[in-house]
Amino acid sequence: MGVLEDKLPDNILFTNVDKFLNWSRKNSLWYMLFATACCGIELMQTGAARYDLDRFGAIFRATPRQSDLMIVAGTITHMMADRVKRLYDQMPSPKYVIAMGSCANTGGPFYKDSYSVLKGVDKVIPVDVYVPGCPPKPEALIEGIMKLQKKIMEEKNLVKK
Amino acid sequence: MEPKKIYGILSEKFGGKIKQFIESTLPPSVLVETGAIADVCRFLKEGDGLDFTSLMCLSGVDLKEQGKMAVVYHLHSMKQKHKITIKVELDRNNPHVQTVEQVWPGANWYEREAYDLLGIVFDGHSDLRRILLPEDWEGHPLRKDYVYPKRYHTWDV
Amino acid sequence: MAGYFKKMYHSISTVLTGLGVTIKYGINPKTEVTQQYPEVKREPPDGFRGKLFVDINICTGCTACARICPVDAITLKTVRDENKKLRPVLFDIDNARCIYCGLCVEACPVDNCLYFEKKYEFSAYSKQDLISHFGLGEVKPAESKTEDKKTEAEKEGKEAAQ
Amino acid sequence: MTKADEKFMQVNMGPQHPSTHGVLRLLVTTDGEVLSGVKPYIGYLHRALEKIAERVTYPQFTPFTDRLDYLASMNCNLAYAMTVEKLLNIEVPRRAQILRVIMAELNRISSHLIAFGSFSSDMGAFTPFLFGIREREFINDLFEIACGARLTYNYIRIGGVSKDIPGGFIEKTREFLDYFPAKIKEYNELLSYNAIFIKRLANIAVISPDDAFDYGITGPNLRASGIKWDLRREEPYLIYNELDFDVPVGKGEMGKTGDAWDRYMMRIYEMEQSAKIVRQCLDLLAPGDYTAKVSKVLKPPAGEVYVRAENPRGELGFYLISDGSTKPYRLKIRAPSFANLSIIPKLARGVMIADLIAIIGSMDIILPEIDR
Repeated sequence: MGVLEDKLPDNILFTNVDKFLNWSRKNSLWYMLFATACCGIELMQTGAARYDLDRFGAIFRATPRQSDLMIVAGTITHMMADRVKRLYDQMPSPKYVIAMGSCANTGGPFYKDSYSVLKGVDKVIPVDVYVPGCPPKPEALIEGIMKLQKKIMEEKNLVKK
Repeated sequence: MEPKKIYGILSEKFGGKIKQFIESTLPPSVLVETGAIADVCRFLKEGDGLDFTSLMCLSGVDLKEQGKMAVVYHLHSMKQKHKITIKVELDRNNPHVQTVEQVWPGANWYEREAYDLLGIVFDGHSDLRRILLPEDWEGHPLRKDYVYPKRYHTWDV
Repeated sequence: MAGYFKKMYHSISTVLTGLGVTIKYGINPKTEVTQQYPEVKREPPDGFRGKLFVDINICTGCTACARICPVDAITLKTVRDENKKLRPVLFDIDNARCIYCGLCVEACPVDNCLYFEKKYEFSAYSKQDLISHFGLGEVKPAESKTEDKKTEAEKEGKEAAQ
Repeated sequence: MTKADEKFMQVNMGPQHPSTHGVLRLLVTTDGEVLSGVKPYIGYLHRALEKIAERVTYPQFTPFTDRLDYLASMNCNLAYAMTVEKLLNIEVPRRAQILRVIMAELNRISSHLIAFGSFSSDMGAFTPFLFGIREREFINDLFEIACGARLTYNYIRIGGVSKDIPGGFIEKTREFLDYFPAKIKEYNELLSYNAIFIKRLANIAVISPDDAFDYGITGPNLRASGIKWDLRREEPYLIYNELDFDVPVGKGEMGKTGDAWDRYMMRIYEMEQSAKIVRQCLDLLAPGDYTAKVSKVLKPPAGEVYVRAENPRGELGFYLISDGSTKPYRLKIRAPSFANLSIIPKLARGVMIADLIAIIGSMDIILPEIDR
C-alpha cells in the first residue's frame, strides 16, 4: 500500500513504524452511517449507550469522505448497488468494508425469490469481514469490528511483503 | 351503512354500469364497468351519506387464468364508518383504466405502483412513471408470467 | 417588553431543565448502562436464536427442515444405508444466508437434533467459512442410489400446490 | 439555461443521508433558502416482498413480515397472522390474544422510542436519542427472553404465538412498566417542552383533516390533525374492546392543530397509553393455550380478504387473495408509510430547507415498508 511499497528493507525501524501506523488506523475506525434496513437499527443501537462503539475509536460520520470503514447494514438492491459503489469510491484509502447481516452477506431472506436484491454486497465492492446474523446482535458486530482490527494489525505498509 | 345498501344506491344511480355485487369477499365488493370507475369513485366520495373519505388501498391483480387484470379499490369512510371494495376488470393484453387521482390525490402513488409492477396504464394520470423499480428495468414483475432477469447493469442477478 | 423577557425566561429555563436531566446522569455512577463488551459478556437467555447446530448422529434425514426453510439455507442430501435407514451424508447450513427464524427447529421431529446454540459471534473473513458442515460424509453407496431428497421434496410440494 | 432555471437550484438529498431514515432520495428544488418543490424517489429498498409471498407458503411468509416494518415486527406479524386466520376461520385462544396484545403494545413503545430518538437527533439533539435507545434496549431484552431474537421476532404466528412466555417475563415487564413513566417525564423535560424545539416545530407543515383523508394518512399522523380514529377502538380486534385506554388527538397545544410538534407529541402520548394497556393485559393473563390447533400444511379456501391493523405508523393492511393452494395467489401490502410519505411534495412547498428534515422526521416514515 502506498508509494513506498516493496522499496524498503525489512528492518526494526520500519517494522515498528508499520506497527504504529496500523495501531493508529485500527483505533480510529470511523465508520460511515450507511444503514439501509433492519441491520441499521442494530447498528444504531450498537453506537448508542449500552454497547457504545466509541470505546473502540469507531465514531460515525455522515459522509464517506471522512470515513475509513463502511458497515453495509442492510439489504442492497440493484438500484442501490450503483450508489454503494459510488460511496465506496468516495472513501479515502485505506478503507475497509464490513458486511453486516445476512442481506449484505448473500442477500439473506431475499436470496431465493427476490428479483431486485443484490445477492451479496461483495459483488460490487470488496468485503473484509462478514458478520452473520439477521440482524447480528450488537455484540456480534463489535466482534466483527475487533476481527477487522486484528486484520489491520497484520497489514504491511512499509516493509517487504 | 351496509355494503348491500351502498350497492343499491350505486346501481340506482349508474344502472347497468354496476355489474355485480360479490358478498363473499371481505369487505363485500362491487364490480364496476371499466369506463365508469372515475365517475363512480367521485360519486362515492361526494354522494350524500356515502362520504368515502379515503382510498385505503389500490391493488392491481393479475388474473392470468381468466385473461384479465383487475384493479381493486378498498375504500372506507372515516365519517360514516363504513367500507366497501370496488373492482374493475381489464383486458390483460392492453390494461387501461381511468385514474382516480383527481378524486383522492393519494391514489397517485398507488397507481404508479400498479403501473410499475403490473403494467396497468392509468389514463389521465399526471405522472405515470416507475416508482419502485429503476427506470431501465424491463418487464412488470408481479405478472404471473414474469421471467426473472439474468443480468442487471454489470452484475448477475 | 414583558413578553420579551418572558420568552427569554422560558427559553433559558427549559434549556436548563434539559441540561439538568443530562447532568444528573453524568454524575451518578449508578445510572451507567454501558456494557464493557469484550470483558463482560451477557449470557443470552434460554431459547436464544443463535447459530444452528445439528446433532447429526440422531438426525433421521427426514428433510423437514430443508423443506420449511424459507431461504434455502439448508442443503441436505441423504443416502439409504444397508439397513434401509436414511443417512444424511451432506448437511450444510449456510449461516450467511440463514435468517434465524426458527422455523426449521420447530419442524424437526426429533428432540434435540436441530437446535440453536447460544453462540452468535462467529464473523469470518470469507463467506465460505460461514457455512457449517454437519454431514456424515460420503459412505460407500450400498447398492442404493444417491437421491437428492430436496429436489424430490420440492416436486412434491409443487404437486400439492397444483 | 433559462431565467427560471437560474433562479432555482436543485439539490439531491439521499439516498445516503443521515436524516432521511433510510434510503429515501429527495430531489429538492430550492429558491435560495425556500423550497419550491420536493420530488421523492423511492424504491431503493424494493425487496419484492409481494412477489416472494406468491412463491412461499403461508407459514413461511411470516419471517418476511418481520422485515416489512422492522421497528414494529410484532405488529406486522400480527396483521399478517390475522389476515390468514380470517381466511381460515381460526379462533385464537384467549391467552394467545392477550400475549399478542402485550407484544404488539411493547413493540409500539419501542417503535415510538426510535421515532422519538431519531427525530430528536435530526433536530440536533443527540442526548434524547441515547435515552430513547436505552429504554428500547430494555424492551429488546424482554423480547429476547420471550422469543430469542432482538429485532426480527417471528413470534406471532398463524393461530397464536410461537411459544409461551417463559417464567420471569411478567416480572421483568412489570419492572419495565414501573420504570418507564419516569423516563417519559424526562423526555418531556429534555425535549418536548424545550423552547428551541417548539420554535422549530410549531406551525410547521400543518396537515388539515381533509388533506389527511385525501392522501390516506393514518396512525399518529392522522390523529395529530385532530381526528379521533384508531382501529383499536373503531374496529376492535383481539381483546382491545375490553381494555381501557385513551386515543390521544392533536389539540394544537403549541400552534396549529396538525403541525409537526403535534405529530411528535402524539407518539409520546401513545407510549403512555401503550404502557397502560400492557399493564392491564398482564393482569388479565390467565393460563391457557398459546396457540390454536393449526395443521402444518395450510390450505385456506379460495377467497379474498382485506384485513387491517393499527401499527405504530398507521394502518397496515393486507389484501390477500387465495386460490385454495398452499401459497397466496396475491398478497398486496398496504403500508402506512407509503401513504404518509406521498403527502410530502404537498407539505414541503414554501418552507425552509431545515424544515424539510422536521417534516420527514415528524411523519416517522420507514423505508422498507414503503418500498416493500
